[in-house]
Amino acid sequence: MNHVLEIAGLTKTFGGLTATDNVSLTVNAGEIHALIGPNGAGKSTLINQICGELMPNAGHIHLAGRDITRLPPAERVALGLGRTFQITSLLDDMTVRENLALAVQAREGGNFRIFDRAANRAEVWDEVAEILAASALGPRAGVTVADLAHGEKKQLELLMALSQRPRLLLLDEPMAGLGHLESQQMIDALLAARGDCAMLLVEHDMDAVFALADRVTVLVYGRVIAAGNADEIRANPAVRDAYLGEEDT
Amino acid sequence: MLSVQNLQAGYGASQVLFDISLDIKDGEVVTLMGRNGMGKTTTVRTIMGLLPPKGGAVQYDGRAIGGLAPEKVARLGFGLVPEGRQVFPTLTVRENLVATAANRLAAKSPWTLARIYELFPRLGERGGQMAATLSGGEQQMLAVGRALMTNPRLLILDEATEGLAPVIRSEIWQVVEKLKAEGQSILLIDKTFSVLKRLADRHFILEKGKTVWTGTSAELTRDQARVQAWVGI
Amino acid sequence: EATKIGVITTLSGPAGYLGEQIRDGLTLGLQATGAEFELVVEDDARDPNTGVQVADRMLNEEGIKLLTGIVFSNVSGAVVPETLDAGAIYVSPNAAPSGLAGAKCHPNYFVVSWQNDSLHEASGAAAKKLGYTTAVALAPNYQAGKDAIAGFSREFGGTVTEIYTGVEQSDFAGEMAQIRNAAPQVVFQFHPGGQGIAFLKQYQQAGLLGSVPMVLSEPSYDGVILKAVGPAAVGLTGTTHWNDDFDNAASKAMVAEWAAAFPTTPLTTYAQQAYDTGLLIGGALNKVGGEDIEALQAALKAADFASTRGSFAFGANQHPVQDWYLTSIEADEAGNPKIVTKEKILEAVGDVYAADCKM
Amino acid sequence: MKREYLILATVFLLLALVPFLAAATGQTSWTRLVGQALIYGMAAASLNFILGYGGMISFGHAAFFGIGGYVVGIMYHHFDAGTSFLGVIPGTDQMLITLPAAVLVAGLAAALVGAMSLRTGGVQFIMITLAFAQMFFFLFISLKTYGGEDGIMVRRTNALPGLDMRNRDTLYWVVLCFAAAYYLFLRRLVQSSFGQIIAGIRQNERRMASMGISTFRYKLYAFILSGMGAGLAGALMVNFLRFASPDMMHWTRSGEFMIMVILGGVGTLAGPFIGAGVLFTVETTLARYTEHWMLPVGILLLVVVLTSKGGLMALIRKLTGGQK
Amino acid sequence: MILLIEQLLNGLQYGVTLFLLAAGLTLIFGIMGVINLAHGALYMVGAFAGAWVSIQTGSFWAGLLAGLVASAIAGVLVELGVMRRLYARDHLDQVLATFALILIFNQSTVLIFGRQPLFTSLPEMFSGSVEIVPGLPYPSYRLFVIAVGLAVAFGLYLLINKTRIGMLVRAGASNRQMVRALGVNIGGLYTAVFGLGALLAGLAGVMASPIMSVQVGMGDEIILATFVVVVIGGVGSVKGAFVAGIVLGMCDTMLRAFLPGLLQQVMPGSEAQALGVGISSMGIYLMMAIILLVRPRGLFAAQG
Ligand SMILES: Nc1ncnc2c1ncn2[C@@H]1O[C@H](COP(=O)(O)OP(=O)(O)OP(=O)(O)O)[C@@H](O)[C@H]1O
Ligand SMILES: Nc1ncnc2c1ncn2[C@@H]1O[C@H](COP(=O)(O)OP(=O)(O)OP(=O)(O)O)[C@@H](O)[C@H]1O
Ligand SMILES: [Mg+2]
Ligand SMILES: [Mg+2]
Repeated sequence: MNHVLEIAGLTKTFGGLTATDNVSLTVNAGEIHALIGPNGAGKSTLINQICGELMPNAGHIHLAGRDITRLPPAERVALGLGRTFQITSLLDDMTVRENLALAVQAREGGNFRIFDRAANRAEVWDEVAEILAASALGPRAGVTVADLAHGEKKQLELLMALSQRPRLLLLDEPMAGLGHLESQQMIDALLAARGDCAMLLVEHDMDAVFALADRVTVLVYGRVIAAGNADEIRANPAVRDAYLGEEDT
Repeated sequence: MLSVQNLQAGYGASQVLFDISLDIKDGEVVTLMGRNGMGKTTTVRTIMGLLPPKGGAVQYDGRAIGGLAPEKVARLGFGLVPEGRQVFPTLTVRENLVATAANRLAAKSPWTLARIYELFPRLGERGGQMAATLSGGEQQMLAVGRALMTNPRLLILDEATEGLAPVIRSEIWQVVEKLKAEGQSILLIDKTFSVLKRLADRHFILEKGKTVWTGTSAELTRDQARVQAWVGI
Repeated sequence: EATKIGVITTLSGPAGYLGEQIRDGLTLGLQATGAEFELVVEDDARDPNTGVQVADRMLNEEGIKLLTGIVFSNVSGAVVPETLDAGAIYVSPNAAPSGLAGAKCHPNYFVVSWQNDSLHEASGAAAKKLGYTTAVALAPNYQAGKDAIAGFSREFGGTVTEIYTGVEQSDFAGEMAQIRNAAPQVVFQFHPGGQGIAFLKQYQQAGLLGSVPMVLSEPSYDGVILKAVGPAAVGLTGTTHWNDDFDNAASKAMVAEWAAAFPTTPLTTYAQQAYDTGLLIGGALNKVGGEDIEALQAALKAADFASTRGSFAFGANQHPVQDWYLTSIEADEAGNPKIVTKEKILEAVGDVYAADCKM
Repeated sequence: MKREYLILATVFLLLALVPFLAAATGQTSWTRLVGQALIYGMAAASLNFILGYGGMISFGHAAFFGIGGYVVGIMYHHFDAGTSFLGVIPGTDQMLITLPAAVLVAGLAAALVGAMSLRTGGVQFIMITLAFAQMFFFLFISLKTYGGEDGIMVRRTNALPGLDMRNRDTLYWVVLCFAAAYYLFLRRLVQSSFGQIIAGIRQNERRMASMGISTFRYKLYAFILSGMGAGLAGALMVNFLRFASPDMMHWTRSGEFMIMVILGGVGTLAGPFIGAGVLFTVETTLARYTEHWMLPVGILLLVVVLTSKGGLMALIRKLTGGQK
Repeated sequence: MILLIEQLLNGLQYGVTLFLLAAGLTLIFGIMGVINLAHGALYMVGAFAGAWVSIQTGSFWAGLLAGLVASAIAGVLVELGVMRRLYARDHLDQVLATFALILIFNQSTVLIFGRQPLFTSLPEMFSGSVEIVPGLPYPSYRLFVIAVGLAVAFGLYLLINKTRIGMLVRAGASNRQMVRALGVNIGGLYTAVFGLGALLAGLAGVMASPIMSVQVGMGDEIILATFVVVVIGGVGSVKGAFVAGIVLGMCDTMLRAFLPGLLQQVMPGSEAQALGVGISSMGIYLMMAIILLVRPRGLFAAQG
């Protein structure tokens, strides 16, 4: 039972379309598990089921041994689930610092207090300062999120997710839209975080996947067609055929 | 066909483009390269009339088109595949393709629904589905198809392969190659340096809102070291 | 020196025409007495807050001691106490909420119009007099509507099928079907303003006008309603405390003055009530010759004026004691409806609340 | 920071002086006008908390305003008649009892409405809150005991120990104190931990949920707090006007609150008060000069929306150079 | 039985009137993303223009034409002068602006036509009644209203779902700039759609004028029910507006007609009456609340 995440027989249909078809996989503690597959294979759908935005038609999800299949999203978070979004999703009118503070505050609790001053919660702001100091975003702390560059937003998303101190982090295409430099920074950030939590990584950037993943699961048309370590997957003809093609990067 | 001189633009008070110059000839494939946030998308938006230029000139066949309304620019023969796809979520795939379809420049073999479905079979399978429920990659194909259906003289692809599976990515590159072979002019923005170098005739590199380097693919190879610093490899 | 009179009335919204009638009737009435006056007219937008705000300014800033004009009882419920507390006088040309008619009556509060209940009792009496024994009674589902049906039933005595309509309803097709189904000898309905217009039009369009007679109380068939409804009103029976064919000098004078001043606007009972209010106030001002509130109060109480309705007196609660008449709506030469007075059906009636008033 | 306190204190002082200024200039009705604007400002500010800070556009806010008012009206009615509500709760005219009761009852009503409405969002939320408000409206219109559509007269303002509440200036100052206290409360509220969470939910509910915030509970709590504020304002209004009627909860009243918020500036603390004040002053002033005052008011509102983004507060900020 | 048929027809007729108004509103409100509180004012403009012209000319049909033209012109002017600047703005700004428009329209009507309601009569052709089943004469004008409503419904269905104009309007609702960047002049399109919505409101106004009271503020009363229809149907869905309009019209009429009778079985007459009507008045709101609790986005919510 050292699986952080265990998914068994997860099935989700939209009308006649089966987006995830009897998917089973596990993520071990401290592991980065990559989920790859062609567009429309059902990766985001799977992530959304794990975090509770979609309800599966069948199957089970266990987080650290607890059945969370029917729990509302907020309770899953309390049990240690964090995520980033495929399309960045932040609080656009607030600054980087405020975004982080809210994330920390959400974790710390005491959120029904109406007579305190959020600005005076030292435990929150100290932690935010710490996080920022350790991150490349430090100098941008006072910038409003709407004015951030794309890569910076992605970085911030990651920081916010990590500040929840999750056991398992769901990452939906963290490299999307990033240039080489930014991708490399993101990879470094993820590698640095890998000690703290397990990750389920959805990504199309194969360089990143192969640099990061301990194990890879390949999803095609909602089904798992292969699973294994990076080399096995790279060598798998079915995967090459359905997904990798003749890489010419 | 298109020439941009010393273009300046920005969002509200903040200026993003300071000095952009580029030009595209008929049948040419050119690229715009640069790290994140250097102003590639902003350049495209300004050319398309989605942002008002603050200075400089945009000329199309010798005619100044800077500051024209976007629909007028588009009608001149610009087909945009925008960053972030921006398909119409409440329309079906088919409707997305036909709603704005046109053949204003009377292309001899215009794009049709059938030809698009042939190019992207996945879209054919999803023809009746709302675009909002497509996967990211499917939406990207739709955005390309939608732009092609306006039969543009200049096709602008802003990060058209973002978020696509490697197979699809190569498919798109094949499509671009095919289009190029047919004589389609294309303005390409992408991250995949090696492909761009192979596909395109000429390149423009942006750094902080300025064009800092211009040249052919051959020159690019020669200047690789400097260029890679700008592009961030 | 001219006495300032504050007129707070509803001039905006669908009911705006009522305020207009009151303002114009009041002006003519006051002019007829030759008193020196100056009207300060302001819209209450049918909102108690606005009404009180206006009253406050009139009473405390402009030093006005005499207010009138309110159309709706929810506005007067807020404005009247305010006025009385300021030691001023309020004379109502229309609204007469029961809350102010009984135990809470006040020496400085006068009503020239009528109290709701008596109005509909007259219709009940008329229906009875015409020999009907079964009726369908319709009114909106709020207090005044319920009072209307209760008042009607009290004097009618026969079997009454009650139908309540929605407060903002304007399509009565369903009710028409119910009436046809119930097949009563007579229909009584109380729907003032726009609702009344819609009801009468639809009554005719449903083919009921020729087959089932209808009795109405005066707010449901005023001149403006009849004008908007057109020939569809011909053949109805109404009850009223005044009509433009009354054979007394005051009424005749008023009709003539109105026709001269507003040739295209019908003269309604709202304007007539306001005209009477004008006569009453003007007469009292002439008698007192100034703004002495106590003297003015006494002069008003005496009700010493020639009312357009013939006989007029105040009861114990300073609400009118008056006669009620049966009218029928007939076609004039052009086929348009006109109201013709038939007979007196109730004589010198006051209201039930007067008994509770200890002044 | 210091400057803000200075401005607040100045404004409070100026407002406190209104009765004297009014008396000195002979414009005594200004006391009532300002008092009314303060009360409406409170109601609008309470709406603004969910609307501007929480992103919940409620079109039924007048219901809570009316319910708060009716609590005062009904308690006075029973006090006056010597009867008791439902045969158990005796009436009273003590403000120290009626106001908390009004706040409580309005809060309960808001809990009920919120629990059902908050399952929807966007336009549907606007309409469903309206629907509940309409139901309350029709309910109160048919309550014969409490005057039906004619409303309840409250012959005497509620008593407050040690004060002569029949003195209109005293009443005004009491209202001013409540308004000031409420302003400070709201100011605290939006800066509190809870206020931050609410602001986060407005900007991105999905993100907040992904951080473990069960947004429904927070929104409901905000909705209840806001309903209580409206109830307080309603209770004060009935004391001020000495009258409660179903008009208080007509849908146009909800609209009016919304107009005040938008006019003043959505998501600002002072905006709703400024909006209420300006709307009242303009309406009252114009109504003195023309029966057709609605036309210029309409044109004025239109000009304000078309020319300023963010209402009067944005305009003020622009004029004073960014500061509040 | 006859009573039931008659009430069903009444419900249908009320339903299509609601639909005429709601169709225009849902087009503007749902598809163009604009909250137009002044839609009721356009209904009033149609009714007043129609009534006035038919009084002057004595012809209902001339009035109908005038009402349509006037409301469409008013709609186009509003779009060009006001709404155009508000598309990119917050919903709340739209609320304030269109509220201001209501004040302006109402008071202008008072200035032009005075405060008194206008009189209109039925067109000669439809002044009689038709015996649908033996013993049930039904006003032919109401049948005419039903027919017009159904025809409009069908026409709109085709326009929205089968034409490119419909697609473009829907596309523009979600991403105006992108539609423009693909070469479509969306400004003109929106003006036309707004005009069409106004025209439909005007049509409803003219159709209602011989039955109801043509008076200032008549639009403010009906606008709430219209919004309810739009929301129940699902914002932006003309089909939804149609279904919701009919359902609501039917329910409203049936509740009013039969609920008091049913209640009378269990309680005394007049109380049953009052309670029955009380419930029916709240009926449409109650229904909306229930429907939204089950389907939070309405019956035929657009995707996305
Ligand atoms: N709400 C929905 N209704 C109908 N179909 C849907 C819905 N959501 C997703 N789908 C379909 O389910 C399939 C899986 O979508 P999903 O977004 O999970 O793909 P993905 O693997 O994340 O792809 P990508 O890599 O392109 O993001 C797609 O074909 C998509 O069209
Ligand atoms: N809508 C906007 N408002 C304000 N600033 C913006 C906006 N869009 C972009 N920017 C800023 O303009 C600059 C240039 O952005 P642009 O999107 O043109 O870059 P890019 O070269 O396309 O980058 P990428 O590779 O990430 O797509 C960035 O600093 C960005 O933060
Ligand atoms: Mg995905
Ligand atoms: Mg870009």
